[in-house]
Order: sequence, then structure tokens, then C-alpha cells
Amino acid sequence: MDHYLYILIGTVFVNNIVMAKILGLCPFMGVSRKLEAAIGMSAATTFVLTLGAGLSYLVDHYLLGPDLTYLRTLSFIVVIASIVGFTEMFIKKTSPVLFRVLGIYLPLITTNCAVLGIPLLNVQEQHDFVESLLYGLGGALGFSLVLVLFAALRERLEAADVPKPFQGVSIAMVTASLMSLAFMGFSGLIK
Amino acid sequence: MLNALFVMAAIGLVLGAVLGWAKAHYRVEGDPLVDKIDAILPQTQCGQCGFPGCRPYAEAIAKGEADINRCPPGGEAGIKQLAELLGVDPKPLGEGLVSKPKSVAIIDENTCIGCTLCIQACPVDAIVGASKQLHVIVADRCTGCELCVAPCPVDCISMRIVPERLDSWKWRYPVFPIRPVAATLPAKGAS
Amino acid sequence: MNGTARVLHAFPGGIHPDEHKTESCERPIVGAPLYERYVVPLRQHFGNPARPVVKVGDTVLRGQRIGAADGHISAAVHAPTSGQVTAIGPRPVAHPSGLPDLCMEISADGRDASIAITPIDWRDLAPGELAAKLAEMGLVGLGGAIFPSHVKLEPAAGGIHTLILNGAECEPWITCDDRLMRERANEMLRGAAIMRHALGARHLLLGIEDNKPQAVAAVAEAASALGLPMEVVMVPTRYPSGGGKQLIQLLTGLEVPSGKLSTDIGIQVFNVATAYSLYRAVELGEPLLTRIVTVTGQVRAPGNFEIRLGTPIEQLIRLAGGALPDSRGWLVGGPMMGFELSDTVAPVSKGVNCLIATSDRLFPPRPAALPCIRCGQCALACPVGLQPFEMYVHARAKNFDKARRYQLFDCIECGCCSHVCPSHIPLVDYYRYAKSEIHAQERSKRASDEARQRHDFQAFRLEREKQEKAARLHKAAAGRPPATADDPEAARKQAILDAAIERAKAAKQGVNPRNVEHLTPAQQQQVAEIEARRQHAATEQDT
Amino acid sequence: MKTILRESLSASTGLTLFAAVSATLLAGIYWLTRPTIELTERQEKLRLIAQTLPAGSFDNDLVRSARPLPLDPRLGLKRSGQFYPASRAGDTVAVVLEAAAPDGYAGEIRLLVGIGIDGRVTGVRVTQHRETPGLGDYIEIGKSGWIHQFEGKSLTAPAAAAWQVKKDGGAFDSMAGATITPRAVVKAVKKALDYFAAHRDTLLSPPSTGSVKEMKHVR
Amino acid sequence: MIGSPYVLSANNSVRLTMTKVMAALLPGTLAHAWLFGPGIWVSLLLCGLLAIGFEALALLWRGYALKPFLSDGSVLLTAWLFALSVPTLAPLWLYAIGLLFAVVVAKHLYGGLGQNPFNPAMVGYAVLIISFPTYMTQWPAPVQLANHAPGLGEAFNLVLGGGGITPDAYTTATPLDTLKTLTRAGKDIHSTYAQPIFGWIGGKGGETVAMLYLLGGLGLMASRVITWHIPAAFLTAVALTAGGLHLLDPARHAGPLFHLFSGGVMLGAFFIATDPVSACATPRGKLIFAGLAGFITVIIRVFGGFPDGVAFSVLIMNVAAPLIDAYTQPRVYGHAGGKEPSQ
Amino acid sequence: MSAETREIILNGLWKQNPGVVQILGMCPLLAISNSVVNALSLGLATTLVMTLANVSVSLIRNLIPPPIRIPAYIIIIATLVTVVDLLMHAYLLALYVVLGIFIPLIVVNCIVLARVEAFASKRGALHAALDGLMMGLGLTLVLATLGALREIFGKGTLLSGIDLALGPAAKAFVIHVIPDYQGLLLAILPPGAFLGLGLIIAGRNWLTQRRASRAV
Ligand SMILES: Cc1cc2nc3c(=O)[nH]c(=O)nc-3n(C[C@H](O)[C@H](O)[C@H](O)COP(=O)(O)O)c2cc1C
Ligand SMILES: Cc1cc2nc3c(=O)[nH]c(=O)nc-3n(C[C@H](O)[C@H](O)[C@H](O)COP(=O)(O)O)c2cc1C
Ligand SMILES: Cc1cc2nc3c(=O)[nH]c(=O)nc-3n(C[C@H](O)[C@H](O)[C@H](O)COP(=O)(O)O)c2cc1C
Ligand SMILES: Cc1cc2nc3c(=O)[nH]c(=O)nc-3n(C[C@H](O)[C@H](O)[C@H](O)CO)c2cc1C
Ligand code: SF4
Ligand code: SF4
Ligand code: SF4
Ligand code: SF4
Ligand code: FES
Repeated sequence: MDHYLYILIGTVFVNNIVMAKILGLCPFMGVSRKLEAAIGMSAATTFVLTLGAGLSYLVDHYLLGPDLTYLRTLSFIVVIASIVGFTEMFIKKTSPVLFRVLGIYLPLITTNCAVLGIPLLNVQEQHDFVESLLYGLGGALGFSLVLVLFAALRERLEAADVPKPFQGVSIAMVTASLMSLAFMGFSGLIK
Repeated sequence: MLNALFVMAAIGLVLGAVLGWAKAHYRVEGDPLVDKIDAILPQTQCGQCGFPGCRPYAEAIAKGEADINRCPPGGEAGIKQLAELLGVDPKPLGEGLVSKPKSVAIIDENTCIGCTLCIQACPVDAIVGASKQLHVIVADRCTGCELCVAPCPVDCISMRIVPERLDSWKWRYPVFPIRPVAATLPAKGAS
Repeated sequence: MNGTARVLHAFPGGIHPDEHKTESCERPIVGAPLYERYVVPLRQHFGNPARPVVKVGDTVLRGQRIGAADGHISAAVHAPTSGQVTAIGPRPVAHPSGLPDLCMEISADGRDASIAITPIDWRDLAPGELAAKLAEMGLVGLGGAIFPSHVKLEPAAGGIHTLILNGAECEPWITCDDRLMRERANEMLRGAAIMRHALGARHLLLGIEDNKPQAVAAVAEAASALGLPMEVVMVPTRYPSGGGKQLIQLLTGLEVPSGKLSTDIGIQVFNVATAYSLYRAVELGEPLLTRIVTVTGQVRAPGNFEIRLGTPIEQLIRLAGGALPDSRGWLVGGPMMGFELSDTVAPVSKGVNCLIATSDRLFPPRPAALPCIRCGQCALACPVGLQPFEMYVHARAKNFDKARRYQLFDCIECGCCSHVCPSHIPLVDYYRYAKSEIHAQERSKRASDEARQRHDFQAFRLEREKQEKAARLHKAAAGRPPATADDPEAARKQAILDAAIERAKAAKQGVNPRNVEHLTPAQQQQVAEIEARRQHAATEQDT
Repeated sequence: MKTILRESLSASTGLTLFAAVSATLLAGIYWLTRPTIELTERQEKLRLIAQTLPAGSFDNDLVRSARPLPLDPRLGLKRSGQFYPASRAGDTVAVVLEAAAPDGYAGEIRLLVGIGIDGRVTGVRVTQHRETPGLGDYIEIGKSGWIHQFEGKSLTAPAAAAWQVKKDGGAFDSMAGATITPRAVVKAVKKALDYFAAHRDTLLSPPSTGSVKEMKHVR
Repeated sequence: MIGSPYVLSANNSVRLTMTKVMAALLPGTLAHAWLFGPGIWVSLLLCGLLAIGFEALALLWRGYALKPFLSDGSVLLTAWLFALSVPTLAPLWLYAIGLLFAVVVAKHLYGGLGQNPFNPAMVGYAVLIISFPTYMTQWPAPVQLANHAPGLGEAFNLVLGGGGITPDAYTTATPLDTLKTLTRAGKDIHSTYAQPIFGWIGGKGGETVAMLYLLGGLGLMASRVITWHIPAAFLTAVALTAGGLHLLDPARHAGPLFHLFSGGVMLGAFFIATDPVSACATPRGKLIFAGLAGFITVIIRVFGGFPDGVAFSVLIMNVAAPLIDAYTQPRVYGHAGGKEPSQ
Repeated sequence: MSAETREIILNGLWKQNPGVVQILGMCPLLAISNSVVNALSLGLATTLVMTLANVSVSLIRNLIPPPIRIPAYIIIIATLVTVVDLLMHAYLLALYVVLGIFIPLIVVNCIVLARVEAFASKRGALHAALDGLMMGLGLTLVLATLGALREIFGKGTLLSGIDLALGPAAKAFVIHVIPDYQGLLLAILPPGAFLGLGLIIAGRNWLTQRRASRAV
């Protein structure tokens, strides 16, 4: 049980997918201008990432096995694309309200490298099914956490007198830097 | 080898089915974004943006074909609202475009020959009159687009800046003695 | 000193700026002589400006209505003395913008002859009728908001249980209400009694800051003399206890819901001077012609002056002995909420309750502003519980939507936040700027919506005309003998004929004025005026 | 409904075709590169293992003679690993154990620990770690010679209590500011020695059956 | 033209605010100099000069007037807090790098005074402890324990000579460091307490300094520069977290009092977490901000990779401050519940 | 050189530089750029994939039915990436180990898909190839700059680890820019990556802004 808790804390705080592993930057930079959008993106990513981590494990373990490792990248990305497509359809059918919130973010997820990164890391770390699932969930929660925090921070930055060359993405990067500096404070908490 | 083929084919089949299904299930109807953008544009219909009116410009923005800073009548405030709507950074008015103070067209009553050319030019039906009779511009319908100025064969239409009156008066942006005036503008020494 | 004890419900925040009341409150109210010239602005109240009902050259009597209320939320204006209307046009007025506004100039004939005035027998009137009669009296709130009083005296939907008289006078320099309560408590209370009757209020409270013990005593005495059941409640001296919403909170613990009126919770607030002028309007039948103005600061003889509306401010200054040599300029209203007067020829209007001659000693120049350090002092001082620095940050960056989300429109512009800010930021200026920008945006949004509708309508109309034309051509063609198909020559002729008819029709139609379908009366009037001028010009040309 | 079916079908066939083509392509390339990949991996592994042994001290094919290790907490491995007996002229002279230090600064540190038949460490190498670059990575041979200090050490020399970093009162150096990493490595090497001591005989005895099939490289 | 109000409260300026904070820091700093040697004055002086230098350069680069901003005192306060957080008598270049990050990166890239989302002094500290952990753990020993404390002249030489203080007779591991090392080595907490560096409740010397910071902080509260929320929540959270851990395993975890009076907790509670610019501003926000910061501080101390967690916990909460603020807006007059302005 | 060619080159390297203007595909950029060698290697691998992907898509652009356009592109890219992956595994093992999962991650690097979709699917193979190459080089340029910055500040060296790519003999190429350097560890850690890219973007902004203000 502890072990699973550590995986969660580890992926959310210590080895945060964005701040420490530097994955998923495109949405991190792109969908953080508004808090609402960030929250929508977080929800969508959490869903897809967790599901993707679990399904990829199954595909890797039962379909590919040790002989077809070279198809891993290809099959993972295809699995993820299907999840995104399916999710889109499913949400649209069952909850139009949710779709209006998440709809525009879902397609963007396919090119969030964290979504592919996590399954690949799962393979690298030789996680079993539950671990993979938790790793996916933790990664997604970590992503959501920093995305939402960053969005709120950026809303405040909008009004700051940032020197001209630094305005826009540049200061966002500097902010991400200081955020990841702060997150280094968690380092060493859990291996 | 055969394994590989089999696995990938299976995955492709599933993905294709999902995507095809999804595609057929929700074709995108209308684009609510265009309406939202159009609602921000000032409806001067002046064409300074390079499009034949506000709605075409809105459509172009929605398609990503036009930048958000092409509408001089909308000015800084309009750009800001568009940026907010689209989740991008605001930027200054495009090159070669200047935002003019709001003005209305006036027909010189003694020169007008009643040719109806200006009536046909006015996009918002702000000109009243019949052929061979004097035409009158209804000041609070006139958007100041200047489209009627050029067609007039006797050059009797001129633009007059709407003077500030007590009920349209606005509090000024407070001037900070030691800081650059506009908040979002950068420090003067930045370049 | 015998205010009633009542459980007070302190409002959050508030400040205590240095008091400067003694300068002006020691002297009784001074009357003013008749001057030669008066300038009466047509907009002295909240709402539509009054519509002029006299012409240049007309002679008027004191109290004669020269501007009628235009619409419901508007107020009449009256001639301050008898004489002749010499001009109607833009003149400098006391307004923060410094812009001129439409005024009537009256040159006094010296007789000061009055119209016949008749008291209103209010006891027999139903509440609504009294309000209607008052509409012509030009009464507006004299506490600063200059809101037409007759509107506030109309019976509210949910009924009014409490009428609050606002005698707080929390601005640190103003003493006109203090003097009024000391000297004319009786009349003021009789006005209040009329208000209570009109509103059907059960309770009558007077809120007054505890730095005015004499006024408290005077009112209490007058109340017992009149046998008027009321409570005189002393509230701690803490700006802005006189803000309507704050006073309500102080005295009752209730809050006026955001965006609603105090009448929605059954409370109505009137300034004491408003009550006094109501007394004069009802018991004496005299419309609002004068008001009491505090003149203080760097003047020789500070004090309170009862002055006719329309008196040029320079006369008032003279009355107070003129400005001392080191004075710098003039403030209208108190230093917390007032504004700088741009021209002393502007007349005293209904909203001018105080005039302060400034100097560097009394009002040190504002230190240069530094950026906000988010210290939160302003939030601690804000009586409304806002986060002023957040509104400021967004207003400064022109992110009006965000400023609004921090409840910009709940700000009462009291100035407490600016007062305490260690960075000396003119916070309230940013709020006023943001509010007026938002209002302007809303105006232009309305305008652009209308423009869009008209543009869409035009497109629709053009399309329809095209189709109708096509349909007509088609019909014309169809109506011909069936031989058409095998007689191309006939068909061609017919088409030419049709086209010619069509042209003739169109030409005839062209004479009908276009675009006149949806004009408002005002626009029609505008058009008619221009047409008339043109007719006139044409006839002149002919001759 | 028809169109949906048709679209799904056409999309499916299209994508299946694509997937099939790319799978074939990949299978081909894989088939072409596999020998090289296996060769380089083997060489790399051999190079690493050989480093933990004195040069020229053995003559067998280390990788080929690999045998599985049971899962044992002393080795710190999450999945069972392997060991590589080194022999000269048929006599086992040393074994190289796969081990891991689970408590590195940023996770597991994978080690190869070479132990002579006399119970002395012949060499240690780090094969995989995630320690902070520039701080904890001095345990890599490429960054510093720190790892050499294990050579010649045994369970008795230094004494068991001195199998600690100097900061904790032991015999092993560490770089100031990064003692967690060396602490973990020292502990892991000691435990590997413990394991060796406990299973000396099985480890040194010749293989009962033929050599174990080589482990797949797992990325 | 600037409108009403035309009267501003007297004796109220940013400079005065900053001066008050520095005055409140003074007792603790004096005690520091008394108990750990006068070297702190050297660090303070050099850090102050460096910080002003960087600030001036940044202002010039951005085209701002020097005088109002240099004289507002904020950069001096940053330098002061920075100097108190990094080891006394470190080499000059270390101070320079730290302050470069503090003043230029953390403050001026965001537009300078009042606009930095992160606490500048703590950014400087964090950069240093991550980049140069060795230097950052070399603290001068309390005068009582050292056989020799460097005087002023010697201190100047050490700092300017570039080498800074080296591990020798002057320096020692701090109590927190010692605690961490020994606990990791499996030592019992009581044998750890027996180390000479430990004092009555905290570290030797350090506890006295902490007490004076507490006093200064209370003064700051009394003069209304700060409100009670942040210090109270921070200290409560530290005490509760440390107390809880101590109850779970008294042999391994130090008690709440030790945590309160060692390291940077007192300084952090009253002077660092309270930095108005980077902390939460709403009352409820302040409680959440400081409560979580206190909790994270102890977690980092006990389980994390750093000896003290104050700086990182404050920085972590700085990240969260805007979000917390957005969701803890106080109720406005006439509104039903607390409103979320972000919705 | 035709105007179009020049435009493509200029876009890739400066005007539409993926790293600092489009801000796409930054994850590998940042994660791997703690030394020049790593940065260059991944940059070149990405360039290779981009060029190949652009060419392949451009060649078969008329064969792909529109509804499955995007998935088909993704499959193509994934295939190419796996090819590169296998090749590196076979011939550049050491580097392959260092770059780790960032090679497969080229698949999701948005910039690859973006170019394929925005450029290659509409243009001829030659131009597509050039675009892929230039965009890739633009990215590599930024990567290398960032890598150099981080390596110099972080370790005081340049080209450390070159032996991974070119074999042990290349160790001699390592440049010790600042001897006896303490090492600003921050620079090679994630914060350094973000900060470095922020500074590079600001630098580019500064250059363009200066040019613009000069032009006025
Ligand atoms: C737009 C507007 C409409 C108002 N309508 C009414 C009304 O219908 N009835 C009423 O009693 N008061 C009305 N008021 C007056 C307010 O209740 C209030 O007395 C007046 O604004 C003076 O406020 P003072 O409290 O703050 O400044 C209105 C005020 C405004 C601004
Ligand atoms: C900050 C502030 C302070 C005010 N102070 C007073 C005051 O001291 N006395 C007063 O009568 N009205 C004051 N008012 C106006 C009252 O809010 C309210 O408009 C008035 O009492 C309504 O009465 P009236 O319609 O008779 O003017 C103040 C308003 C504000 C916003
Ligand atoms: C960002 C960061 C990374 C670190 N990485 C390591 C590391 O990889 N290995 C290590 O032993 N210590 C590392 N440390 C240092 C530890 O946190 C701890 O302070 C140190 O190991 C204790 O060493 P000391 O007892 O010599 O002071 C790191 C510290 C920080 C801040
Ligand atoms: C109560 C208080 C606490 C402060 N704490 C800090 C601090 O911890 N670090 C710092 O750099 N500046 C601090 N300052 C100074 C100033 O607010 C800070 O430099 C700003 O962040 C600069 O924009 C503090 C100021 C006050 C009033
Ligand atoms: S410039 Fe603006 S107002 Fe003019 S047509 Fe274009 S969008 Fe409409
Ligand atoms: S009257 Fe002239 S200027 Fe006014 S809206 Fe019509 S065409 Fe435009
Ligand atoms: S009082 Fe001034 S400096 Fe303080 S938070 Fe408010 S606006 Fe900012
Ligand atoms: S002016 Fe507005 S924000 Fe400022 S204290 Fe008054 S109500 Fe609050
Ligand atoms: S490259 Fe990582 S999310 Fe785009």
C-alpha cells in the first residue's frame, strides 16, 4: 500500500512530469493563459493519461510481448489516438455539457508528449499493471496541478511590467524555471 | 514478422473504426466562434481590416487566416477582448493601421444633389433621403466608416469628430509621475 | 448630548483622516445677497438633464420652473430670482471633467419677485401623489448623490420599514449638515416626518457621528418638542460612516444586496439637508432654490453659507472673505470624494456642498507613486470588503473583465484605500477610469449591435429586392401568351418592355424617402430640422 | 447509419493498410538491425562486466556463462537478476553480481559487483542511475575514480562497522554535499558481499545445467 | 490629473514599511552577531552593496528612475534576509550569484518592486543551495563552541579573498544538518540531542536568535505591518506537523519545540512567508498559504533532501498563492457567499 | 536560390523557428539540452525524422483519404521514429542510452506533425524536404545554443560526452571553457533548462525588436 502511495506522491510532487521530467510542455505553455482552460485541459489529460497508461501496459504485455518491442512506439501512439477519439465520442454522447468544456482540449492531447512519455517510462521502469496505472494517474495529477497553478500565476503576470524582450513566452519560461526551482524542494522526499 | 503485421493490422482496424465512427457521428455544424468574434468587432463595416466587413474578418480570424490586430475602429480594447477570447497574447495594432477618434459623416446641406450614391454605399442604412432630394445622415446611426465619402460626386460629405460631452466623458487613465504611462507598454529604455 | 443607545454593527475598514471641522462649524449659517447674474445648469442631478421651458429673452420669477424634468429620473430646475433669461448655452460647471454644460443665464432684475407659492397639504395625500407633486419641485439628494428625491419617495414595492436620516457628515472638512441640524433641527425633522409619512416607514433613525454633540442635542430636543418618535443614534467617527450602505449597516446590521437598492430591504436613506428642503417644498411650497455650502480651507472667513443655486462660485468665495494668498486651487466637496474645480465662474449647483481652498500646507502634494506591494492595507481599510489592489492591478493593465470579477462595481469610491496606500497610488482614479471605460464599452457594444442589425437588415433587404425583381420578371414572362417558347422575337420584346416598366417603377419608388422606417422621434425631428433648414435655404436661393 | 458504417469501414481499411505497411517496414528494419543491436549490446555488457575484474584474470565468455540470481533483498533488485562467473582455465576465479542500491538520491542505482573467490571486491561499476548530474554522478567511472575505492575491500577489511562513508564514521570517501548517493552504494556493495558470503558455494560451483539464455535488453 | 482623495495618511510610505521590517530584524541580527561572531556584519554590508548594485543596474537597463526605487528599501530588505539565510562568510562570488538571481531574475524580470511572484531572497537562497550545496552547509560555529571566531578584519579577508569560509575550526554542521545526518545514520534522537551544537530547545545560539526574531516579529504585528494570519498559521502548522511525527516515533523525530526554534522557522514565519508581494493577500488565503508552508517545511526537514525547508516551502507556496487568492476572495458587502472572481 | 527556397530556409532558421517562435516541441529541447552533444544528437535525429516525414507525406499526400489524414501521418512519423531508434540502438548505443525515451518521443513532438500537416501535405517533395530540414536545423540550432549555455554555466565545459557519439578518441575534443569551475548546478537541472530557453527567446525578441525600432 505504502508503495503505491509513494508512486503517487513521487509522480505528483517529486518527479513531477512537467517540472522535473520536462514532458508535456506544449499544453503547459499553450493552455495556461486562462484558468478555466487550464482546468478543462487538466481534466481531459488526467482521463486520457490514466487510461493510456493502463491500456498501453496491456498492449505491451499481451500483444507485443518480448518479440515485438520495436512496435512499441507505433502501437502506443495508436492506442492513445484511439483513446482520445473514443473519449471524444463518448463524452459527446453522454454529456454534452462536459463536452463543451473538454471538447476543444481533447484533440490537443494527442500531441502532448507526456501521454506517450508515461507509457514509455512505465516500460522502462518495469512497472506492473497497477503501478502503471498509478504512474499514469500520478503523472496526470502532477501535470494538472502545475498547469492550474501556472495558469493562475500567469493571470497575475499579465498585469506586470515585464521588460519588453521578456514579455510573452519568455517570462512564462522564466516562471516555469522558478516553479521548477521551487519543486526541487520536494527532491529527495521519495526516490 | 507475421505477428507484427497481425498486431498492427488489428490496431489499425480498431483505430480506423473508432475514427470513422467518430467522424461520421459529429460533423461540426456552424462555428460559434465566428459569432463570438463578430460580437466583439465594432461593426463599423469599414473594411480597413482588409476584409469586406466585420463578419468576413471574424470568419478569417476564426479560421486562423487573419491576425487579431487588423481592426482600427476596435482599437486596443477590441484587440484585448479578442486576445482574451482566443487565448493569445494581445499585440499592438497592425502595421500601417491607426485608430482614429470616433467621428460621424455630415452632408453639406447646400451642396447635396440627391444622387443616392451615398445611400447605396452606407452599410448600415444611416443615410435618409430620396433621389433628387437632399440626403441626411442620422448621426447616431452613423458608424463613421467613411464609405459614403468617396462615392459622393460633389464631395459634400465630410467626417466630423464627435466631440466629448459631459455624458460621454470618461475618466482618464491616471498618469503615474515616474513610471511609463501605459501599463502594458514596456519600459522606455527597454530597446 | 443624548443620543440613544443602539447596538451598532460596525462596518469593516474605514479610516479616520485628520478632522478640520472646527474651522467652519463655529459660525452660524450666513445668508447671501442678491447678485446680478445667475447661471443655472440644466443638469444638476443624476439622470436626464432638464428640458428648457423658457426661451432667451423671457422674463422669469423666482421659483419659476425654467427647466422641466425630462423623463422619470430627472429633476426640474427653477429660476433663483426674478429677471430675464439672457442666454442658453454651454458654460463652465462644477464637474470633475471641467467640460462646459448647457446652462441658462439669468440677469437679475433686483426685485426678486417670487411666483405664488402654495404649501402642499401632505397629510391628506396618498403617498404616491405626494411624490408626483414633488417631481416639479426640483428636489434632489443633497448628501452628494444628487438623486431626484421624488423617485426615492415613491412607495417601494416591498414597503419601507425604516427611514434613516443621514447626518453623519463623515467628510473631514464639511460642516453644512452639522450647522443645519444645530440651527434648523425643527424644520428638518418636520421634513423627515413628511418623508416617513410618504414612505409609510415605521422607524425613523438619525445617524450622526459622535463628533457633533451640539447637533445631536439640538435634534433630540427638537424631536421631543415635535413629539416625533425617532432615534438619534451616535455612530463612531469613522469615515465613511455617511455612505448610505455603511450607515444602514451601522444602524441595522443589514446589507444592501449588490446591484440592488436599499428599498429592496425596506430601508430608505435621506440626507438631513434633503429633509430640510423637503420641508420647505411641502410646508412652504417653495421649490429647491438654495442650499447650504461650507466654504473652508485657505479662506479668510470660513463658514457655512446659504446660497442660491446658480450663484457663480467666485461670489461665494468673496462671501467667505476670499482666498488667502498661499492658496493653490479649489476643491468641490470634501477632500475624500470631491474634485478639483477648474473654473470659479462655474455656478453653485445642487451637488456643491463644500468648497475648500487648498494650499500645500493643508493638502501636501501627492508623493510620487510607487508600484503596489500588495501590503493589503487598502483591503483592511475598504468598508466594502473589496481587495482594492487586485482591482487596481487589473484596471491598470486595462483588463477590465478581471477588474470586474473583483467586484469593481461594488466600490463606492470612498477613497479609503488611496488614503492608506503606502505606495501613494491613486487607486480610486483607476477604478473611476475602469468604470467609465466599461460603461463606454457597453455603450459602443450597444451601438455596434444596432449597427450589426441594420447591416444584416440591409443585406436581407437587398436580397429581398433582388428576388422580388427576379420574381416580377419571371411573372411577367409567365403571364404572356403561351406562344413565347416558339416566338423568340416576341419574348425579347416583352422582356425589354418589362425592364422598362421595372425601371419606371423603380424610379417612382426612388422618390419615396429611403431608410425612414425605423427612425425614433428624436431622429425624425433631427431630419425634419435639417429638411426645414434646407427648404429655407432653397427659398432664399430662389429669391 | 449506412454512411457511418461505410465511413468507419473505409477509414478502417485505410488505416489498416497504413499500419500493415509500416509494420512490414519496421519488421524488415528490425530484422536487419537486430544482429548489430544484439552484438553491440553484448559487447557493451561485456565491457562493463570485464571492468569489474582484473584485466586478464579470466578467459571465459562472461556474458554467455551468465546464470540467474534468485530474488534476494540483499541484492536490492526488483526483478531477479543474473550473475556472471569468471573463470580461468575452467576454474572459477570470481563472480560478478548484478545488484542495486534502492536508496539512491533519485532512485535505484544499478551496480555490477565483482567479487573474487577470496571474498574481496575485484571491482564495482554503476550501470544505471538517476543521481543528480554534477552532484551525485561522481560514482560513475566516467566522472571520477571514486568507485575504485572498493577494490580489494572485503567484509573484514575494513571492519563491518566501517562500511560507511567517512561522514558517518566509516572508511569510505564521499563528496561533501552529496553523501546520500555514496551511502547507498557503500551499503549496496556491503550487502552484495553479505550475499556472496551466504551463497558462496552455489555461486562458485559450476553450472548444473547449460548456461542460461541471455537476458533481453530492456529499455 | 489625479483625483480624490486629496488627503493621504501621513507617515506612510513603502520606505517606512521596509524600515520597520528592518528595525524588527535588528534584535535578532544583533544577537546573531553576538553569538556567532561579527562576521554577519560583513555579509550584511557586502550583500547590501551587491543588491543595491544589481538593483541599480536593472533599473538603468529598464529605463526607470533610480532614486525612488533605490530608496524604497525593499532591495535592502531582500539583501538582509538573504544574508541571514546563507552561511555567513561565504565567498563573495556566492553572494553575487545568489543576489543576481534574487534581484535581477526573480524581481526585475517581472517588472521590479511589487510584481515578483516569487520571494526574491528565497530564490537567491534556493539557487545557491541547489548549485553549491557544499558551501551552503558551512556555517560558522557558535562563539561558545568555536575555539576562535573571526573578527571583522579577518571576516573581510575571508569573504573578499574569494575562498570564503572553509570547513575548519570556525564552521560546523548546523543542528538541522546534524539531526538529519545522524537520523539517517540510524541514531536515536536523544543521543543526537547530546551533541554540543544542540542547545536548550533548538540549536546553541540559534535558539536565542530565533527568540529575538519572534520578538521582532511580534513588534511588526503590533505596528500593523503584518497581520497575525501568516505567522500564526505557519508556526501552528510547524508545531502540529512536528508534534504529530514526534508522537508517532519519538525516538526518530525531534519535537515541535525543536523545530520551532531551529533553522529558519521564526525568521520564515514573521519575515519571509509574510513578504506581501509574493504571499497570499486574502485572510483565508494567508491561513492556507502559511499553513501549507509550515507543513511542507517540516516534511522537507524530516523526509526531504534539504536540511531546512523554509525557503522551499515558501517558494512552493508562492507558486500556489495566486490560485489560492483567486479562490479565497473575502465576501464583499452585499454579496451572499464568498465570490470566486475567477469564475 | 529562388525566393521560395530562401523563404523556407529563413522561416525554419529564424522567422518561424520552432524552438523560440512557434514554441512547439520543447520537451526534448529542454530535457536533453544539458550538454551540447546531447542537444545536437537529438536535434539531428529530429531533423532526420522531420525531413523523412515531410518527404514521405509529400509523396503520398494524394493517396491518403482526408478523414484518416492525421492518424496516417502519426503512423508514418511513428514508423520513421522507430527506424531511427533502431538504427541508433544498433550503431550509437551509448548515445542511445543517454537520449533514452526522448527518441520515441519525437513521435509526439508537435512540431513534426505540425510541419507535416501545414507544409508537406500541400507541397512538393523537394520543398517539403527542405522545410523539414530547415525546421529541424532551426530546432537543432536552438537546442545546441541552449545546450552550450547550460553546459558552460553548469560544468564549465563544452562538448563533454562527445565520446558517446564519436567514440572514446573524441574525448580530446572536450573544451574546458572555464578551468576549475565550480559548476552552477542549477544550469544542468530542469530550472536551468527553462531559464535558458527563456533567455534565448528574450534574446531573439530583443534582436527583432531592436531591428524593428531601427527600421522606424
Ligand atoms: C440607477 C439608479 C436607480 C435608482 N432607482 C431608485 C429607485 O427606484 N427608488 C429609490 O428609492 N432610489 C433609487 N435610487 C437611489 C438610491 O437608492 C440611492 O439613494 C442614491 O443612489 C443615493 O445613494 P447614496 O446612498 O449612496 O449615495 C437609484 C439610484 C440609481 C443610481
Ligand atoms: C463614501 C460616501 C460618503 C458619504 N457621506 C455622506 C455623508 O456624510 N452625509 C450624507 O448625507 N450623505 C453621504 N453620502 C451619500 C449617501 O450615501 C446617500 O447618497 C445619501 O445619504 C442619500 O441621501 P440623499 O438622497 O438625501 O442625498 C456618502 C456617500 C458615499 C459613497
Ligand atoms: C537538487 C539536488 C540534488 C541532489 N542530488 C544529490 C545526489 O544526486 N546525490 C547525493 O548524494 N546528494 C544529492 N543532493 C544533496 C542531498 O540533498 C543532501 O543534502 C546531501 O546528500 C547531504 O550531503 P552532506 O551530508 O554531505 O551535506 C542533492 C541536493 C539537491 C538540492
Ligand atoms: C513584511 C515584509 C516581509 C518581507 N519579506 C521579504 C522576503 O522574505 N524576501 C524578500 O526578498 N523581500 C521581502 N520583503 C521586501 C519586499 O516586499 C520584497 O523585496 C518584494 O518582493 C520586492 O518586490 C518583505 C517586505 C515586508 C514588508
Ligand atoms: S476594420 Fe473593424 S470595423 Fe472595419 S470592417 Fe474590419 S472589423 Fe469591421
Ligand atoms: S453615413 Fe457614411 S460614414 Fe456613416 S455609416 Fe453610413 S457610410 Fe459610414
Ligand atoms: S495599500 Fe497600496 S501598496 Fe498596499 S496593497 Fe493596497 S494598493 Fe497595494
Ligand atoms: S474606494 Fe472602493 S475599493 Fe477603495 S476603499 Fe472605497 S470602496 Fe473600497
Ligand atoms: S513536445 Fe512535449 S508536449 Fe509538445
